[in-house]
Amino acid sequence: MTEHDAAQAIAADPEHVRGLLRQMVRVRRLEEQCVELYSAAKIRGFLHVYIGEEAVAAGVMSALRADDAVVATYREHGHALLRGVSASAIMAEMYGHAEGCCRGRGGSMHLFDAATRFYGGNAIVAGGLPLAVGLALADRMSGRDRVTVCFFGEGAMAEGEFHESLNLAALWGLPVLFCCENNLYAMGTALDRSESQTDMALKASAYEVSAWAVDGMDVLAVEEAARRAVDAVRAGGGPHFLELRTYRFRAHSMFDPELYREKAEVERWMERDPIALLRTALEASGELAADQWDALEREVGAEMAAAVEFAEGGTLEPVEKLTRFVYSEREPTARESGDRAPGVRGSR
Amino acid sequence: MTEHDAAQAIAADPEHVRGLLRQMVRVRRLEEQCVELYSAAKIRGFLHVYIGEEAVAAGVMSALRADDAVVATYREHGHALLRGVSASAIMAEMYGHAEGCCRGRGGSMHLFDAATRFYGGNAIVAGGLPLAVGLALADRMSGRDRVTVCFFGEGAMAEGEFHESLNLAALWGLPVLFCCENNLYAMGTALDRSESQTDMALKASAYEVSAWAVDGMDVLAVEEAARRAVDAVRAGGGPHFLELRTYRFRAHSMFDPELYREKAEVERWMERDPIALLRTALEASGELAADQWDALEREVGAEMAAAVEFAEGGTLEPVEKLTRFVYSEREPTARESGDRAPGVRGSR
Amino acid sequence: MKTTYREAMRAAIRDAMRRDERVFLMGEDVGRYGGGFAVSLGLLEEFGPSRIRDTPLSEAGFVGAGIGAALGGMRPIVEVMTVNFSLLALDQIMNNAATLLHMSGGQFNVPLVIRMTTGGGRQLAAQHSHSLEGWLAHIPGLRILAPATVEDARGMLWTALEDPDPVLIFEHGSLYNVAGELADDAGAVDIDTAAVRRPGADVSLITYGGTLPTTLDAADALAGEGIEAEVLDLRTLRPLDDAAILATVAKTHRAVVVDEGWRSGSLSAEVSARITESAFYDLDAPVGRVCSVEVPVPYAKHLELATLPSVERIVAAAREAVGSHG
Amino acid sequence: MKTTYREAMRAAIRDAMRRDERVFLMGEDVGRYGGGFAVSLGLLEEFGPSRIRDTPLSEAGFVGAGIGAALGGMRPIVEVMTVNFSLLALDQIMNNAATLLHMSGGQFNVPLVIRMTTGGGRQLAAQHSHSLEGWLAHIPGLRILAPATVEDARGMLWTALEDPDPVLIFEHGSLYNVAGELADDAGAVDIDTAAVRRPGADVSLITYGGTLPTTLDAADALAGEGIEAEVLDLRTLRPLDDAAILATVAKTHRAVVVDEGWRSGSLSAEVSARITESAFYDLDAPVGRVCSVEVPVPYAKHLELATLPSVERIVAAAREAVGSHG
Ligand SMILES: Cc1ncc(C[n+]2csc(CCOP(=O)(O)OP(=O)(O)O)c2C)c(N)n1
Ligand SMILES: Cc1ncc(C[n+]2csc(CCOP(=O)(O)OP(=O)(O)O)c2C)c(N)n1
Ligand SMILES: [Mg+2]
Ligand SMILES: [Mg+2]
Repeated sequence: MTEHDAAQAIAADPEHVRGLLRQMVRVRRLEEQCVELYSAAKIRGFLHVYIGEEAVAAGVMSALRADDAVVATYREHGHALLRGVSASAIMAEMYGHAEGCCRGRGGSMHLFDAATRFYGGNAIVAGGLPLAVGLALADRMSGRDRVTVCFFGEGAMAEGEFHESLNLAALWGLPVLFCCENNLYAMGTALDRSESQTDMALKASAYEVSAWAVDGMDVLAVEEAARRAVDAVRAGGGPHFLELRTYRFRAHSMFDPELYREKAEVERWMERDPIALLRTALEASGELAADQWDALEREVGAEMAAAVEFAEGGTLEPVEKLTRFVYSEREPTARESGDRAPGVRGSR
Repeated sequence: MTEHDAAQAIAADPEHVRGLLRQMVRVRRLEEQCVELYSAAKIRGFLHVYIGEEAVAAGVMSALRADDAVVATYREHGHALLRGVSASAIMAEMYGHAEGCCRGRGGSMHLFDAATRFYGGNAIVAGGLPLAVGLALADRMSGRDRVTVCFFGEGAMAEGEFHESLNLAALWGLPVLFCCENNLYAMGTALDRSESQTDMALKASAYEVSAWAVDGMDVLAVEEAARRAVDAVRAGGGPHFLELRTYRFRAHSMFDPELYREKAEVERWMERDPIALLRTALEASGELAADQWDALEREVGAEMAAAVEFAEGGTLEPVEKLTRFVYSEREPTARESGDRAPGVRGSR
Repeated sequence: MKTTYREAMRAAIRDAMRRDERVFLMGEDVGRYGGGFAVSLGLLEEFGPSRIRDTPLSEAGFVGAGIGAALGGMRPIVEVMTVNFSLLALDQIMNNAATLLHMSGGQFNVPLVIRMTTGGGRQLAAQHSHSLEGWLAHIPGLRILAPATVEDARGMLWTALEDPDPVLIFEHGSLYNVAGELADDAGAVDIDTAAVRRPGADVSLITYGGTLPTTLDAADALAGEGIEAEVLDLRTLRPLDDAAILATVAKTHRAVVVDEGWRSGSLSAEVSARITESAFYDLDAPVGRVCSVEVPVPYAKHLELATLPSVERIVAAAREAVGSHG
Repeated sequence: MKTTYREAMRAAIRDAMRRDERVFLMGEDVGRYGGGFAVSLGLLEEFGPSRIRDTPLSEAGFVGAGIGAALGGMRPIVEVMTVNFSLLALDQIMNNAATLLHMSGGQFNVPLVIRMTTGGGRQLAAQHSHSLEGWLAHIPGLRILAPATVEDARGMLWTALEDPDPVLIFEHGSLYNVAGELADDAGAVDIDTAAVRRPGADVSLITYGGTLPTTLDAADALAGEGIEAEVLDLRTLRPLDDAAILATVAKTHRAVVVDEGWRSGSLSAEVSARITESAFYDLDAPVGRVCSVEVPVPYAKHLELATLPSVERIVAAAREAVGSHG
């Protein structure tokens, strides 16, 4: 978006734009907190942070309806949070506590939430795409106008499961929005060493999917594109694909020595920090006074502090319950009922 | 090819063009024989015939050098024969005899031959493509200017292994010629019910692979395109892709009731029988006298009769040898030698 | 009424489609072609292309889409033409279908049925003759069924569709043409228990699926020698019906497990280990195993026959068990 | 010299690359990143990007390409970052690598080595904690190795590369940082035999890979109670060294198999079945098993610990075996 466009968007609805800023800050603070807690060994396993990419989740989530579905990757704290999973439930999950959104069984890479139709937290690269296709198929067959949004990295596009999913969705005209978070690296592998075709939108359009690329550091641009795409998908326009050009400011995971890229490159991208960009634009428009920003920071800080407190106060799932949820708990009448709420079970 | 082009090609080298006709007739007669033998229960398992598609194998094989490699599918009798595997070895294989090219272990779907670098006979759809990429990688890393040709159906292009293979070959600029035998059906599934993108050459070019489509019923057109592509690949031009537009005149396999297509459609395509087309062109050019055709038919007939006789006279691999070739037979010095001929072992 | 295994399976699918509009069938060539093994022949005409859904060649894609559709409230029956191609979908099966419920702390169950043809015996050679159902029974979160009779072909599907979790049904290719008597009102059957298909007191022959007929033939042959074999059909390979296994062993004190998987790491190893663990002191002989020879299944008929479990090998193993003295 | 398992593995790769120019390493992030588990750190600098070859995320594609390259005369080492992702390549592994030699009647062998990290214990949760090496040992045509010591990490690779057939090497993630003494001239080791890591006469503890250290700890604990356990490291999971298994059982008459796979259908079932088959009358107690609990491995530390084999569970199983009277 040009500065002018941004100024217009801000002028049209400053409250909404401040809301987007807040969403990005929430993700940023949550993850900064996570990194600290990882160092303190409160969080373990793999931890992949999204810092630098917040505009993508903030912009796309803002375009969704409550009954839409979201499928994400192992770098999904931001998606979960902005989809509506509470910071407390996320944090408790990373603590491995029974109060976590998955009762401590999932951890950082496997956040799930039935209430917000958040289908993970999928740690097999590209493994979530077929699920998104299936969720959309269910909507289509049931005559519902819901949209399923699926996030994945540009690295995932080399996988066969990407290919099969795009083809299925396009062939059947299913209501999926594919969101490629192109942060230029898959772990240490730069895009041009993983894809013969480096224009990801072009690659997607070869499946006859409407595709376009967006500046993924500009939350207003992301939101606008997502809204256009979601509307088109919902209206029966078949699957759409967005390439969101972004960058991860931090290492791939907590174990990454970052040998594969130059500091200078990272610094260049940091100049386009999505939070700083939007904050500056709001300030330039006179729509973010110093005390508004301070309040925002304070409120978000309090939210995250409360989340940590909640997680700290959590409890451990009893070891005797280890094998719970390997299979569903079947009500005695299950065989007869047949009309049990499908798909989602409130077995907690 | 226009009639005019065909006439020119024939005039330039009538002997060569009659050779192409002979190759197609050899495949046709071999397979007609197979179908008969299947009905007589001499051949069992799955049998997929290539009748109608002979121009593809004949044209492409003609463009190859003896040290090139070929990877094919389960519909590969023609490819094996025209690559140089004897009709006798193929027939004996289908009889399940020890004299078969795979000692009876492979059958119709798994013809292999080390001498002609014929790497199968692969019955997992798209499963041969990664092998072709690897064979080409070995050539590239060894500084050899060999080409690997890989055949597959248009149905295979929906598989993830297709996608991963095209990307790898293009990314690494490997010497592979991908030959898509687009016969419009994958078993009973028509192309437009299996691919959102029905232009297969376009689909391939999205990987940054040079791709073009050819009339697969015109052996001269196939040969010319293959020669151009093989030359380009050999010269270091990276992978190429040919879409060969063809049609299978018979059922998918011996078990197919052919419910999915109209007789009229089959008949329309049969008017473009590649053998009849070339024969007519040769005759029109005055380069195929009646006695030349008769001789060709007679010679091919004799070859196939000899093959059947060879197979009939074959023997059964002793049951005690059942577990042979699960692992290589290791010479006692194997651990020390290290410089054993790689890849191909003459363990028979 | 007389029916074949194939027809029973088809009747089961038709019945499920009529009963519950959330049910649909999806897979390669299930529609216009009529199914790779003609199981779904005619269903397209009755239910239309949305519910009898032909898919492209994309095993990972459409199995994964089945998981997604199940999460989205449908009751998909996904047909993977044969188990050989299911290797392409194993990531979706093990990493998604089998784990989502647990990973999500009980929030997302996957009410999906996957059907596949399995087994050898038809000269289809190494890439088309795998028997992997016992091997797949290793995976927690799945239920694995192996109908061996027309009743089970008719009855297991509905029960599987009522299961809130993923169920894999394996249909042995050699069974489709087998005919049997089926009650006119045949319907759902339980999928929790093993069944004694032939009572006997001298030795237990434990098997399932495609090797049940062979094992019954072996039992007949043994009867001719005065050995009364009890034949237990496992029916469900995961979870195993331990009680039934231990009951037959408690009765006969001798057991042979028959299974078309390759011997090492086969389901028969698991059954043997369980018997040893729980009934060691009941045993009068070591548990025997009759499996496939450990070789990629060859095309030639005589070699293939030598690979697969046979009446002769079962009889020999049973004799040896009976001849042993504890 | 003191070295870690990771360094020993790296030295083995470096050594192989130097010895034979047909050898190359290919996989996701083996080059610039230095390897998902830092095994190949520094090798790119020495050997360059053609021989230390980063691949896209395409497990089926690059494993299949490794098979093709092996057919083409190379000696590829393919790294699949972890066994969890190998499910995406299983078609290539089972249908191609393991079958080509046989299907082709002995014409085409596949001299390929595939390395993968395996196992749990690092709170990586359900999709990143599988222990599938024992399960994959079901497949004829493959050789499966599980180095558990620095000597084996250093020595198995070269022998595997000399094998004319496909070899899978499983490196347990918890072993990489384990340090041990390695002879300065350490080199190739045999890959045919199991090794007794601790002699003892009272009970045999049979294990491999990541559970070897745990099992040795359990043996120490048992020694404190006066029970002398013999610890057998299988080293090669396919083919199993039956002679070594039977020898230790002949000595102790009691065995417990320890294995991180899920219990049902685990390698331990196979070992148990074989012992029963071949040494039934030697046994003074049923063969015990200590495996992972049959659950997708959970993230929370206490739940994960409860899932995996532990010293306590091994000690308890050994005590039970010793307490039994045959
Ligand atoms: C199938 C599979 N292969 C490998 C991995 C290991 N891995 C985890 S993340 C990752 C990189 C993915 O890159 P991309 O898709 O671009 O997403 P990003 O991490 O950049 O967000 C890799 C190789 C995995 N989790 N799954
Ligand atoms: C992975 C896989 N899935 C399914 C099959 C069953 N099958 C065999 S051939 C075939 C159709 C392939 O069509 P296409 O690639 O167009 O080749 P064609 O048979 O037309 O030559 C199918 C579905 C298989 N062999 N492998
Ligand atoms: Mg990325
Ligand atoms: Mg086709």
